[in-house]
Amino acid sequence: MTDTMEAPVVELTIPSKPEYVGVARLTILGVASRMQFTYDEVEDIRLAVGEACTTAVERAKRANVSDGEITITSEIAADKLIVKVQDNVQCTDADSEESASDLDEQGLGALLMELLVDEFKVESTPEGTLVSMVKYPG
Amino acid sequence: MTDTMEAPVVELTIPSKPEYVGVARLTILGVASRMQFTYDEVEDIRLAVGEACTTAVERAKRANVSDGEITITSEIAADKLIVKVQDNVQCTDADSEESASDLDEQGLGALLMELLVDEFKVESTPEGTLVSMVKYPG
Amino acid sequence: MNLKLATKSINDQASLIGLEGEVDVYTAPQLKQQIIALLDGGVKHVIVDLSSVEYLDSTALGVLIGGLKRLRERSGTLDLVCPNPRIKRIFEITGLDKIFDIFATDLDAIAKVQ
Amino acid sequence: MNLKLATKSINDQASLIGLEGEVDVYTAPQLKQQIIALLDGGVKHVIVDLSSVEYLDSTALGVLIGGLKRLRERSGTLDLVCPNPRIKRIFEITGLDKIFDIFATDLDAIAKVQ
Ligand SMILES: Nc1ncnc2c1ncn2[C@@H]1O[C@H](COP(=O)(O)OP(=O)(O)O)[C@@H](O)[C@H]1O
Ligand SMILES: Nc1ncnc2c1ncn2[C@@H]1O[C@H](COP(=O)(O)OP(=O)(O)O)[C@@H](O)[C@H]1O
Repeated sequence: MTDTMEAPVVELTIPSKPEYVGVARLTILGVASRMQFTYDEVEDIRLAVGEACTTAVERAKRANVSDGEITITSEIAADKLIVKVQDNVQCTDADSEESASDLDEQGLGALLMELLVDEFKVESTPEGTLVSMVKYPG
Repeated sequence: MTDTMEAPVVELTIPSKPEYVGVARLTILGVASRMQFTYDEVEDIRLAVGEACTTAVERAKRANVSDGEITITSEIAADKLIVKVQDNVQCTDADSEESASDLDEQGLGALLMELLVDEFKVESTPEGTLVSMVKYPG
Repeated sequence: MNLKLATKSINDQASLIGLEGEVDVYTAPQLKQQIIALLDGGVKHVIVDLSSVEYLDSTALGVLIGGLKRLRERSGTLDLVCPNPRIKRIFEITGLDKIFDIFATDLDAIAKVQ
Repeated sequence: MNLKLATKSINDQASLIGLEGEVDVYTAPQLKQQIIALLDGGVKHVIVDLSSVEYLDSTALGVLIGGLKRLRERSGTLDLVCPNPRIKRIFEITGLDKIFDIFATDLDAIAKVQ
């Protein structure tokens, strides 16, 4: 999929389980560190991607999906980093609505993503839920 | 691909370029750290996987492949870690034979992989070259 | 990639939980259990020392907010020690630095509950 | 995820290259260029200080072996400073500790070439 004309792509797939979110954070740390981001911006990206994976893990748990997977695709463009976090669980009302016990974490996770990256979007796809984030250096 | 019966799988795809080998090392560090390996064993795995990716990068360079990709698949079994490093460049004579300037690095990389993991195999596949490694804790 | 917890008693009403490592969706449940265990033991003042924390996410914030609520219900407190500006920033950008008392050292936090 | 190089002259025949970070397939070419630059400048004794290296792979070993060969051709030396047991182990398991002089401190290595 990588082409000399296209942006290089790094793709990671992890089980949708709490113990694998740290793997995704390390991978994105490696990707962002190689780019023109400041140390603080790299931290922002690491936290935002961690939050996106965490919401996917919570979504799989709520939907009782045991074979959940999360695919994190990083497009390393010359002037920006685009990260797409795709899972295989459909968005539920809980992702938008204020629902019972998960409220604090859900709300804070989305708030953090909003604050930490320059563009942030959540959408339903045929496969499940897709979180897209864009961060520009500087 | 993950199933409650099967071992959890983490899969990473990177461009076959020197600057991305560090991303693979961070990912495998995350995977191995979550398992029952000692600190030294985790280091061994990190180095062995780094070497496998490095030989893939050298292979793509020799073959003049500009859209090379490396896929690192980690199977986290209860009693062992299986790592498969697959690239899209066919094995050349240089992978086995003693060839000109790359000799030192090639020979040392293969030697290190042999020494650092419990099982190690290089084979040709329809897609390219596959390096398989198995490490047992303890 | 891991979280270590070390809890020490300050007096019969106050305890300090020292955290080291990463507090995330995988490890935050350990912190939650520890806070609940202290509450069950009659502690009213909990200090969570984040000095050696290198990563903290919204799950951790949720556990701390939940702990604060439970402690306030019994007129207690949950305070934080957080000298690391990178970690403190997470509380600042979410506005949570206004609902937690955040101290630079464990001694400052302990002085308040003694 | 990066390599920093700092080269200092010991005398007109000897220089020390201090490395910090990771020496791998991406960064080893920088080390190779630096060794060649010193050779071109007439240096006969090169010390490579690995004290602050946290990762080193076969590409780095290849560059060091290549540098050693080139220096030996002109009756020079390439010695290493390597106090870190984890890095030193890579030289030991490959048997390369027998072809390089490996010192625990930069002072020991410098004493040899002075
Ligand atoms: N800046 C903030 N971002 C997100 N949540 C916040 C923020 N400030 C306060 N909160 C909220 O603080 C609440 C806990 O504080 P509290 O006022 O004691 O409880 P409640 O609002 O449930 O009555 C949590 O529900 C949390 O959502
Ligand atoms: N344990 C080892 N593992 C791999 N290579 C080694 C080892 N020991 C020595 N070498 C070899 O050392 C050589 C450099 O040493 P030297 O004897 O000066 O050169 P050459 O063998 O080319 O004549 C390299 O070609 C390298 O392959």
